[in-house]
Amino acid sequence: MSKLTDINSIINRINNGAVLMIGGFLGVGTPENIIDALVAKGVKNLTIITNDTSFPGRGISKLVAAKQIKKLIVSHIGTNPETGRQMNAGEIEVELVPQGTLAERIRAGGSGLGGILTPTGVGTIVEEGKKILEIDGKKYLLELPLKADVAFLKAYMADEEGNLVYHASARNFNPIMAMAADYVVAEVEHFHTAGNIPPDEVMTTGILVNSVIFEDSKDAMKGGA
Amino acid sequence: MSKLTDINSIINRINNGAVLMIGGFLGVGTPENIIDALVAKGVKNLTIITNDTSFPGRGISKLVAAKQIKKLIVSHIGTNPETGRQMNAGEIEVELVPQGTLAERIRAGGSGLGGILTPTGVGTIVEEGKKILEIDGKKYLLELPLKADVAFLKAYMADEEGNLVYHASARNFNPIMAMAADYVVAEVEHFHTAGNIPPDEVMTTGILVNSVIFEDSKDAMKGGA
Amino acid sequence: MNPRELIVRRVAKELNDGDVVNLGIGLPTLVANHVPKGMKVIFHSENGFVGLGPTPPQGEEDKDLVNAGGQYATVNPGGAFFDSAMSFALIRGGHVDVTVLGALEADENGNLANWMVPGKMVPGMGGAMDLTVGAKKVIVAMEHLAKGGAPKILKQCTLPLTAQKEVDMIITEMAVIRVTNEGLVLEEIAPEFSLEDVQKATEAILKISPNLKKIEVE
Amino acid sequence: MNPRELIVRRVAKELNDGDVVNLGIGLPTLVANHVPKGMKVIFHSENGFVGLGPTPPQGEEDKDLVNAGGQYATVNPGGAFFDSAMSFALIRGGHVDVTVLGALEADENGNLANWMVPGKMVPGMGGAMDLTVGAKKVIVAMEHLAKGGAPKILKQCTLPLTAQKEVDMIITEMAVIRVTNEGLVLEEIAPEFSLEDVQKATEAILKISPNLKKIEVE
Repeated sequence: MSKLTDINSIINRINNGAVLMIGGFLGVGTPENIIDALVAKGVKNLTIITNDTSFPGRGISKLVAAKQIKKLIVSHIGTNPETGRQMNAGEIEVELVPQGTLAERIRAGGSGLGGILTPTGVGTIVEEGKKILEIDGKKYLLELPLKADVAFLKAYMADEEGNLVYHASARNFNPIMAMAADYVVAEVEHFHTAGNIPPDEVMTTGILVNSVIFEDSKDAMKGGA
Repeated sequence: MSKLTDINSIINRINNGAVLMIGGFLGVGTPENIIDALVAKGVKNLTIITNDTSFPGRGISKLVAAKQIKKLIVSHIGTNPETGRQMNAGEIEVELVPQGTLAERIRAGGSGLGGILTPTGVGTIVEEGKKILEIDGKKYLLELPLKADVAFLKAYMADEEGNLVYHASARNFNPIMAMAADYVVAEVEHFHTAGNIPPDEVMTTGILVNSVIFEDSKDAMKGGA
Repeated sequence: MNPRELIVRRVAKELNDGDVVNLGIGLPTLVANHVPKGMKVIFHSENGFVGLGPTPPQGEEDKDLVNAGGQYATVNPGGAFFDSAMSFALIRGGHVDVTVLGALEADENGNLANWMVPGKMVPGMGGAMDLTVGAKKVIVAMEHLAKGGAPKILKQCTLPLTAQKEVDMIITEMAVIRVTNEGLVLEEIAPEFSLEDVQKATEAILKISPNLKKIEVE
Repeated sequence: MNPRELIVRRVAKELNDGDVVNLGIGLPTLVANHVPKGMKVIFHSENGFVGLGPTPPQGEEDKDLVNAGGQYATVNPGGAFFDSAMSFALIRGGHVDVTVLGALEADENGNLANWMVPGKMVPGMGGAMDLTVGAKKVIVAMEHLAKGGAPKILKQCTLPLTAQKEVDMIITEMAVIRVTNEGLVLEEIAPEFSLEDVQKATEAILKISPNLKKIEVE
């Protein structure tokens, strides 16, 4: 039974108020076709966990522009001025998280950890409201796990089992988000029958992936920088 | 400048009392030639962080048999009766760590984390002496990072830069130990010039690896089950 | 049918299509031979892969490919290898649907002991503590009585625990028992035993399910 | 030589053969063009690889391969891609030898502020906090004065910090300053400035190194 799925049946699952993780770094490794479908559906009050809000017209910024986001959990919004404008206007809540802490919190969510201790953010406003533990004379912040209802990934290639292979720097947050959501969807450029990806080369095991959306690479290229 | 190194120059670095991480699961993915050289040198009072003590005559069990180990940090010793005998006789100290906790402690050591919170071991003797934190009504143990002076890895293939590729279930603890030691040595079956491993296929980046020991696969096969 | 065969076949009936399953060393390993026809189950091997397949034919072993017991193994098409941190992230993170483990003792609170007998045998917990805490469903598969005839299903475990309140089911050659907040519920009983036989072989008090059935296996 | 060029060339002299180096966006990125001849430096890109190479020729871009600023990039032979958790494990775990970052402010305690101006500009910290805490050597590379002429090297940062007591060196077009437990030590000075010029442009009191030199670059 192949995990190849129609994009509409996936988007139908997403309701107002959903908590979504979306892969990508400045739009590279972001599932653009899925973003477009979310914009078309017009779901509102989303909480989005992602690294950044990309550049205007690309990736997460399309959801910002369409005012579909209630809360962002991100490390950086500087490349998309509209995000800053909405934040300053009180239209959108932004939780800024150091990028390495964001990655570890997502990984912890997917790994059943109750949290991790990181030195990042000690002595800065990032420590506000957080438990500080001292281990061997050094201070660490207790950072808590993140989970999502649905993770939307971008991969280079998938097989029927949902095994994924990423290409170049488009890997970024995708593999860890695959672990941290109740339902995981990957948009891919290439699709193979089961067993065509050698088990040593799989980057995300198909047991983590519920559905695969296949878009030909011309469409995916539209999202290029 | 290639990282290919002579095994003797590596073993010369190892002194009595060293803290070593050694890859492998029941001997699979363990650098047998390096173990043999450690036995030949006869360094004593080693602390060894590894998953298990393998089967008699193989992998870590050779260091146990030669009484070179002061302390073991492992998840399992049941497959090598001599380890249990030495433990019961007070000749060797054994810290038993749940396998997933062992993996996370090593990863934390290599990742600059001060510790991780795991539900594993709550309500068991594993929790003795550890801080227990309650997050959202669930109890977690605070487990602390592990680091080593030297990590000895087994990989399938390396290049001059020290990039590593593992094969099948011989991967196990090797990639995380590569992050957690001051000096990292990989014993490999195949060796390539730089750039012959595509950057998407590298499993451990060469920036983590100091030296590569090349043994032909016939020798490596001697360690087979 | 011999007792171990019955246990293994009954455990297999607990598997559902698409499940990711981790089988402990020994008796639980044999469950893999009885996956119901037409059903696809993916076996997770704690040493670092999913898609664990059957034992390879002699001469076709890969020295780098073993199961969690260190025996030569194969990987099925669609499988994937990963490192130990990922293997246990999958386990602890709830990505394994079912784990089947043997036990020295289990009790009416869902506790389980299977990794040491103080002063006698201390093999270590290996992956058992993570599996018991992390898997969505924990099945203890064991013979009902210890060698020597002592009960192993107790009011309270006497040996050091593997995990606290994590066991969902206990399957033996005598009975299928569900662990509930109100204690142990006897759901199924083997044809050759009476209710009295089972209770006598069990230290914990068994509640009898209103739907009590005979154990049936294929 | 224009001021930015001087800064970039002087920073490059801090690199050692075999170093793993992360360059921040903007001015620091240009350091890559001045790695001393015969020296091999491996550039780490926070978005998930080591072996960051030069900008690709037009028409040869790979849509999946960009640097931390989102610009098309290349990977050198011997490089490796990984996910964001590994990328920051490398950073936080001390596997990056040198990080070069720009700053809005730096101070005599080794503090650094470069990620927000409350009420005005809040781009976010991105990877800067992890890099500053994790890299073995932290170099702030920036113009000595803010636009408008206000000092940026202060007794105490006024903006929200990126990290506390982590800066090792500050390199500007006027000076090379080392951060020590006894405060800021002026190690090198640009030929066209006097000691007085530099101190006047710096709020923190500078100690003068007994080995004070002129900044020299290739």
